[in-house]
Amino acid sequence: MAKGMVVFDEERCKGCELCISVCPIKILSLHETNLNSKGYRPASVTDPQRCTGCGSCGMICPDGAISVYREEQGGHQNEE
Amino acid sequence: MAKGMVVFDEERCKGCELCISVCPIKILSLHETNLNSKGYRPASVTDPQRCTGCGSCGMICPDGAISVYREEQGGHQNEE
Amino acid sequence: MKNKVLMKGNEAFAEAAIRSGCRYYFGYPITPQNEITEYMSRELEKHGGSFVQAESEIAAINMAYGGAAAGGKVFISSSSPGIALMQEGFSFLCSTEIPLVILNVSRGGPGVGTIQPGQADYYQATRGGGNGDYHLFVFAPSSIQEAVDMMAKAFEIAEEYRNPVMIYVDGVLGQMMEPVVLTEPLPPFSGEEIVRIRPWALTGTEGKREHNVIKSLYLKPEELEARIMDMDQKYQRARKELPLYKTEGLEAAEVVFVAYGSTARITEEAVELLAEEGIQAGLIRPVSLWPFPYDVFDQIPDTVKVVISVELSRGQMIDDVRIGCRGRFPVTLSSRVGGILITPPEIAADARKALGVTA
Amino acid sequence: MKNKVLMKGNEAFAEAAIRSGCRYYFGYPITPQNEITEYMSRELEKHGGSFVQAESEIAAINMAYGGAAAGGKVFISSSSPGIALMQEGFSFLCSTEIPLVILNVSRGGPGVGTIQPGQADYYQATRGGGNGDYHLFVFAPSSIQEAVDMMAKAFEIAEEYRNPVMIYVDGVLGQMMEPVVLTEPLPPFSGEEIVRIRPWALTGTEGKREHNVIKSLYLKPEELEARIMDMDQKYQRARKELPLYKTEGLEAAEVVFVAYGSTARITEEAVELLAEEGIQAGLIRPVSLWPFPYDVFDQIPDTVKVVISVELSRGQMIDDVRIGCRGRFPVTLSSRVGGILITPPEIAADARKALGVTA
Amino acid sequence: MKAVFQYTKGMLSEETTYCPGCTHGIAHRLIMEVLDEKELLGRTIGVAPIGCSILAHHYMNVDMCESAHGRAPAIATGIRRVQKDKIVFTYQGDGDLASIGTAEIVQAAHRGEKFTTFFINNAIYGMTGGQMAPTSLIGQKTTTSAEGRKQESSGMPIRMAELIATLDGAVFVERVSVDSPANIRKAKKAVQKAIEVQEKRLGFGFVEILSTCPTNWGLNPVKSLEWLRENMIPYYPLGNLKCPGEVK
Amino acid sequence: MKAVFQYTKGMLSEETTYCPGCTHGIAHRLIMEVLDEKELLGRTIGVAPIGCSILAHHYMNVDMCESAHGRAPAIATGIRRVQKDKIVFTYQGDGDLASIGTAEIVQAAHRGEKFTTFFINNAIYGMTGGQMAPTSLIGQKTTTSAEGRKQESSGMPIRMAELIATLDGAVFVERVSVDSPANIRKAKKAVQKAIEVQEKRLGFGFVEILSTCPTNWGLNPVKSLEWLRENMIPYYPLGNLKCPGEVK
Amino acid sequence: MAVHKLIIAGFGGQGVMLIGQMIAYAGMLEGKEVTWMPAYGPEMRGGTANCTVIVSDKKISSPIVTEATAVVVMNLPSLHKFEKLVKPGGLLFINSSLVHEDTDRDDVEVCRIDANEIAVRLQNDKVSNMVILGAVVSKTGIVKMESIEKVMEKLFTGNKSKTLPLNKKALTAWEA
Amino acid sequence: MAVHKLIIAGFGGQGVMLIGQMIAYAGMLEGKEVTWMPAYGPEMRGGTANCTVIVSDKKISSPIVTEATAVVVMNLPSLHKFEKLVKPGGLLFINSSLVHEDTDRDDVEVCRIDANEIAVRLQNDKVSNMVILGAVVSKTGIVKMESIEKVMEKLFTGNKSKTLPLNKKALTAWEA
Ligand SMILES: Cc1ncc(C[n+]2csc(CCOP(=O)(O)OP(=O)(O)O)c2C)c(N)n1
Ligand SMILES: Cc1ncc(C[n+]2csc(CCOP(=O)(O)OP(=O)(O)O)c2C)c(N)n1
Ligand code: SF4
Ligand code: SF4
Ligand code: SF4
Ligand code: SF4
Ligand code: SF4
Ligand code: SF4
Ligand SMILES: [Mg+2]
Ligand SMILES: [Mg+2]
Repeated sequence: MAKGMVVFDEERCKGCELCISVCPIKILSLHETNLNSKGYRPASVTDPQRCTGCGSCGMICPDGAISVYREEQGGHQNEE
Repeated sequence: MAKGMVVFDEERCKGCELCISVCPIKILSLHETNLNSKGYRPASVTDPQRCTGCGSCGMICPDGAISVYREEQGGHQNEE
Repeated sequence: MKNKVLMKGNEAFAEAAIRSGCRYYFGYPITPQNEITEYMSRELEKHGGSFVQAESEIAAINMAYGGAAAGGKVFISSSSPGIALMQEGFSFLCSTEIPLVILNVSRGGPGVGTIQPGQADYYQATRGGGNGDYHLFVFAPSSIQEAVDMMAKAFEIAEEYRNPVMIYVDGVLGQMMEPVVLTEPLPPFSGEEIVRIRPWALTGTEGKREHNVIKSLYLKPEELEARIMDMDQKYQRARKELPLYKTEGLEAAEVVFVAYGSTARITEEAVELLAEEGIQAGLIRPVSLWPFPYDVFDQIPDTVKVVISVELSRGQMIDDVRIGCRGRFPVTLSSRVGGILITPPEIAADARKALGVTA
Repeated sequence: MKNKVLMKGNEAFAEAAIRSGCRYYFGYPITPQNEITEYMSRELEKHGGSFVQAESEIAAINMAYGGAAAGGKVFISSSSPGIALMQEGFSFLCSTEIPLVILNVSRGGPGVGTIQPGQADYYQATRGGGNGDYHLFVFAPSSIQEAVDMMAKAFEIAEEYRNPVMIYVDGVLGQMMEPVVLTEPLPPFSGEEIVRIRPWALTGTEGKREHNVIKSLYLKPEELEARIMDMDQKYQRARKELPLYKTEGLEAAEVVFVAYGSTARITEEAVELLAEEGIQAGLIRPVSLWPFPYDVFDQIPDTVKVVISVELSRGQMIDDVRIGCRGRFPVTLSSRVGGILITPPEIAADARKALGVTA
Repeated sequence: MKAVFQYTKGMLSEETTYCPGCTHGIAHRLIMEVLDEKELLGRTIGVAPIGCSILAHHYMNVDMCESAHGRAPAIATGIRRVQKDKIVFTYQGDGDLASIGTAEIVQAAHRGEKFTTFFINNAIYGMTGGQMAPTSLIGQKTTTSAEGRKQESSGMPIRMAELIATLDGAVFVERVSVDSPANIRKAKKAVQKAIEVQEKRLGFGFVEILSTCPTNWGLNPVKSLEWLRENMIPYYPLGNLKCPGEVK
Repeated sequence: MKAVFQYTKGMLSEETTYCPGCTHGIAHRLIMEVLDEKELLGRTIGVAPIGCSILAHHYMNVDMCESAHGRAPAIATGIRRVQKDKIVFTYQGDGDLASIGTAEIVQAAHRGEKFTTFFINNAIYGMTGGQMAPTSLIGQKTTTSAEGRKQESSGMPIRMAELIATLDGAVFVERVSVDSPANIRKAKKAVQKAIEVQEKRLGFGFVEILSTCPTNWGLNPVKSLEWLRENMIPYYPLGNLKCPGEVK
Repeated sequence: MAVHKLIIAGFGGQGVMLIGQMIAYAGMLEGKEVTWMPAYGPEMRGGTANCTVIVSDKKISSPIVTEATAVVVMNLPSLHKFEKLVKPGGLLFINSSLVHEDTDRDDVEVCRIDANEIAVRLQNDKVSNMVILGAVVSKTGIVKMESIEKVMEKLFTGNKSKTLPLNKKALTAWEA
Repeated sequence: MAVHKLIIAGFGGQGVMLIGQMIAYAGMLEGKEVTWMPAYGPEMRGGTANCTVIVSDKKISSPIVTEATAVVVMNLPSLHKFEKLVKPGGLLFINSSLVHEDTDRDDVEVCRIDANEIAVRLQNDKVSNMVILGAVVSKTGIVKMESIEKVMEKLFTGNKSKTLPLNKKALTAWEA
């Protein structure tokens, strides 16, 4: 099971790709086809299993479109 | 003969006593009785013979009331 | 007899502001109103208030805006060029509906002008230089007593209408001394009162209400228009409720003077001089300059041959006099400028000239 | 046919200023006039002139004051709140008699307001917020072509009268595009010309003349008064020489509209709409706002039942309309605000209402 | 699973009108996050002047005051005198703070006003469409410096944090950046400290936040972060310039 | 006999309206003397804003421009663009330059405007009757600080020379005093260098001149010089802060 | 018709301003009276943007349009805001790539164009506005197509000249 | 007389403002209507300064004085500027210590007082204004001398109270 999990609020996303650029394991990308109601292609996870829950994507999202969760036990804590 | 000479423009003088305070040999004072037309007691030399022509009084007078002259030859030059 | 004291206008104004509950003053030095700033710097802290010497009049009006937005009872004062720098601020204060009292102890202009009295800030006070549709409420007392009484009233009006009120006097009133009876001191707002009386004030939500926002920007034009129409309604109401004036001897007058502030007092003497010569002169003294008491001009009888605006300016109030007269009478100007006070004989002479009579 | 080009208003104004000989521009960004600042930043140096991005509108007007005092042909532009910050400067420019051209591309207010067009700076333009007796000369063109032609004229008037001239347009004219024929470029002043044409300018004595002083302060009240009276004479002359207006269909009109700038164009269509319904409407378009063309109102025939001031404000020019009408006609307002443009059908509806007819 | 990162309730739910990838959003959030964590939202009053962030009051869940361009520090001074026990901050852009508002910020720092200023330095006038700011870099192309800013006519970019730090009344001064998760974490620390300085009434606090303006820089959001890193940080060094002993 | 000291013809013959012993007169003279010696009087344009020296144009024999309070550096910027080959200076008081005119002086220095500012720091608002200035000393009694300036409410006095020196555009910055013949000579040297910097178009020059205000300090002129020496100089250290290599 | 009044609306970045300007320019080249007037909000991106173009044989007084001979909507909010301004019998152009809703108006001629998809077919996302432009010009006859091509030649110079053929091609792509 | 209108003029530092205020204060204590109005230039020192005092039984409208019942001149420029304002039959007080010129007026009562010399005789330079005050009050009867003394007692308190006897003495010194 994945250590981490990211949840996107697609309606808030503006497709800026900042989250994509900072994900250390490169599992984020803009949705290929979907458009949200503002006309943006929202970001999404391509490989949810590999998410470490490091929080970087949430940290850099300017639009509050990402929530990040992590397994309670174990794993090193990147977020302070 | 005096090494230096000071000439006061009494009408310009405001009796501030700055010249008096800086004369190194203390030969200046306000006139005892005279008043100029603005009502100030102007500064004057009490002992003209001793003036070295150092220029300090002229230098500090805020009202351009003093001209200072000095013998052409000899004497060290305080003014730069 | 109430306790009369002999006070310099400026100090009386400052004390009156404190007695009206003002606890915050932000000011920048400028003659001829420095006594106010100095008085406030000495007195306000004793009353638990604050004085800040601002870095400029722009800072002062914005500090005042902040202080009043946070619920404080704020008073500020300046003089003509200083008031010029506050124009953007006035536009903001009106558009965000912040109550506040402003005093202009005006001097002669334009430019640096003179520290001697002048009344050439009438346009500035009543038409302003800020952008957009807004109005200061402007009152022009003509004695220290009237100014002091008006101070209390000004704070009330500001509060009720949520609009800045300006008291506009000239250097004569600021610098002169007259006996004056000060008003009873009002207590200042307490913290709870602020929250109750000014629920819109920035006091922190304390988790108890939605956040308050003081703003003038509305992205949707329709919303902005609605806001401006609300303000307009308020101004329409003010036009009905606030006009204030004094008249004298309008009945059977041949000539009517219109004068405000200290000039009105001087004009009163001109009226007497003319009476001695058998010329019946009336006087309209607008006390509120905005809203201007246009209706009083309807009281001018048809016997009148000319209406004369007496101003320490080259004719500014005269616009409003013209509007008020609605073409019924010729309107002329009697004026001195440059910091020179007009005298009763000069005014009388101007009246004779306008009437075409010789002394 | 002269060479017509399709240009955005703001860029046409900037180019027109350069063609009128302007070589110095000092500006601070503000919408909706940024294209002017940007155009000048690109173009002026190519013409041997200078552009400075000022730190504020206050700095901009003072840089302009310095540049013009030193003999330069200076043009500046801003929009409503930015103009509010220039009020003290305007008072200085007038009192020191510095020629200069100022453009206000106005937006809706008050406060932050909106970047959409507005005409609520009429008071600001014609009555001002600076201190003292002074006047800007104010012109309100209603097409880009007229604005461009007026630019050259404005520089001439400023020079002749030694007084700042303001061109007052709204965001519509600044932002829209229309074909325009640009004027022939004038050469700028050379150094010698400055000394000849502006002998009062600060060019350095070069040991050849007494020192020049640009100032508004005169210590003796009598001197100051004399100065102000000189200025007053100039303003009286301007009141005779400069009023400018256009009229349409006043004869036999039932209703007369008064409108300036882009609103006048919109009103023209309302006149047509009403004509279709058999209502004869006239239009007075004041082109000079100060001096205001009061006399044209005497041309309004007695057939007229109501005069309507059409403004993108809650009624500012209406004061001058009232003065002009001298009580002969009721005066009402037709307006939209908040950045919304009034439409011909709305104006027509207001006219019907004022006339008491139903569509 | 435990929440590692969630949007702070210091921010209202309204979506911002900022351009995609504009880091104003990050700066907003950091401040609100810190206030929320310190349970200060109910006791805070913010001032946001004209600039892209004029709409900050749509997003920040604290009492807010709109300011004329450049005047926020004067307004905050007024608020502070009346609301003595509140947390007061200003949030200002570089056109606002480093140009038209120079006098107000310098004098508030000089007086040692007890509020905190967050200074969003994006090296450009964002809202008005990309004109040169006092902080624009040499060579940077803007709509009023089409050939790039030149030292000869416009001087060298102004380093506000350094300038403010010379004033005794400014007791906390730090420059941070929001270009990467690591720098965002550091930025948050600075915000925390600045607020602590105010809670302890130690003096004026100033946090300069290097930020992007993809739209007016003409770069996409990701490239903008790179540009900030490669061009701004070398000229505007990150780090603390002043911190009182009372705050660790 | 040879003239050792004579009133410079840079000064007009009109007597000043300054109070007895006010050192504005000395500062005026120094500047005009230097311009005269360099034969620049005919090529100089001065700007004097509101303050006691608003009447400087009555005394200084060069083209002069009156300025609104605080705005002289902006005016000088305008003049400089049009009169490119002239010498331009501003002469400003501390209320003027260090308070209301903060933005204008900081930004002129930031742009590196090629003119010279003479800053008369007398630690008070002279013309308006002795209110506290940003440069008033801690404990100094003024009409708006009856019990003496307090750091808590008004901050520490601002050191403008140091602040201006942090800006790259300001290439010459020096603080001098006119309290004694020796210091007056040093002051003149600084004025000379500052003008030379301008002649060579090297950047912005700033000379802060510590000056007295006997009237509003409530001291006689001689005691005022002492007060300046004993109180101002320790807080406002004299000396050069910046001088370009091109000027010896 | 002697007067054409056009409203073109969409969001920032769709190029609505440009095509409006091109029509105005073309009108001027044909010796007609023209005005172009934009409207946008204070946000740099994502706000709505629209412009008004009038092309007329006689002098134009008001540059605003309360009854349009044609309206072009490039996104949904624009449909809602502007469909009501088409005068009866007028034309309503809808970019059907982005606007899936239908109009309420049944008294106007509706012209749906899959502008974005057509543009993608032309291998350039960015010419969707030119596709629409072509449709508007041919259907309304507001100006001649040759005039638009002339304008294109004046606008797309230097670097941009290589996009000229594609842009010209886009003008007729809507018919296909 | 029901209305006294007084002008007191000199240069800054001579204390003309203070004696004007004292008369106004005294008038108020007597239940009269009073106004005091100053005028000065922008220079801190050495400019001319004057004030106007009106004491009246009835309400005072204008605080300015075009016809003075009495004028006091403390220096030469003031003589030139204000002698013409004394109304015929009025009083003109001249500080003859500083004003050596004579007045042109022959229709007024002139009262010359060697105020500075008298003050020096009283061993305090600074009371010359009080010497004049005494003269003005007794010659004009504008207020009662007791009222002036009462005012002095209210003004010279604390530190200044020790100067009270001297100041009181100065009030009558002009007669000697
Ligand atoms: C008095 C005044 N002048 C100018 C403007 C126009 N204006 C609005 S925001 C702004 C500056 C925006 O730049 P910045 O402060 O850097 O904020 P950003 O948008 O980059 O975040 C300007 C000049 C204004 N609103 N008011
Ligand atoms: C806009 C404006 N605000 C205030 C004033 C009043 N004022 C005149 S001079 C001055 C300051 C004088 O102090 P300073 O600059 O230190 O000069 P000093 O007289 O001490 O030489 C002030 C506040 C003014 N004239 N204009
Ligand atoms: S939490 Fe970390 S690993 Fe998971 S998607 Fe976000 S950045 Fe990538
Ligand atoms: S950072 Fe946020 S707004 Fe940007 S693409 Fe990722 S989720 Fe969307
Ligand atoms: S020149 Fe020197 S010695 Fe002579 S009087 Fe002056 S200060 Fe004294
Ligand atoms: S310094 Fe000058 S003004 Fe002062 S007393 Fe001496 S001569 Fe007179
Ligand atoms: S214009 Fe620049 S600063 Fe403003 S929201 Fe867009 S990206 Fe951000
Ligand atoms: S008030 Fe002070 S600064 Fe002004 S002239 Fe007098 S002593 Fe000099
Ligand atoms: Mg910015
Ligand atoms: Mg000073």
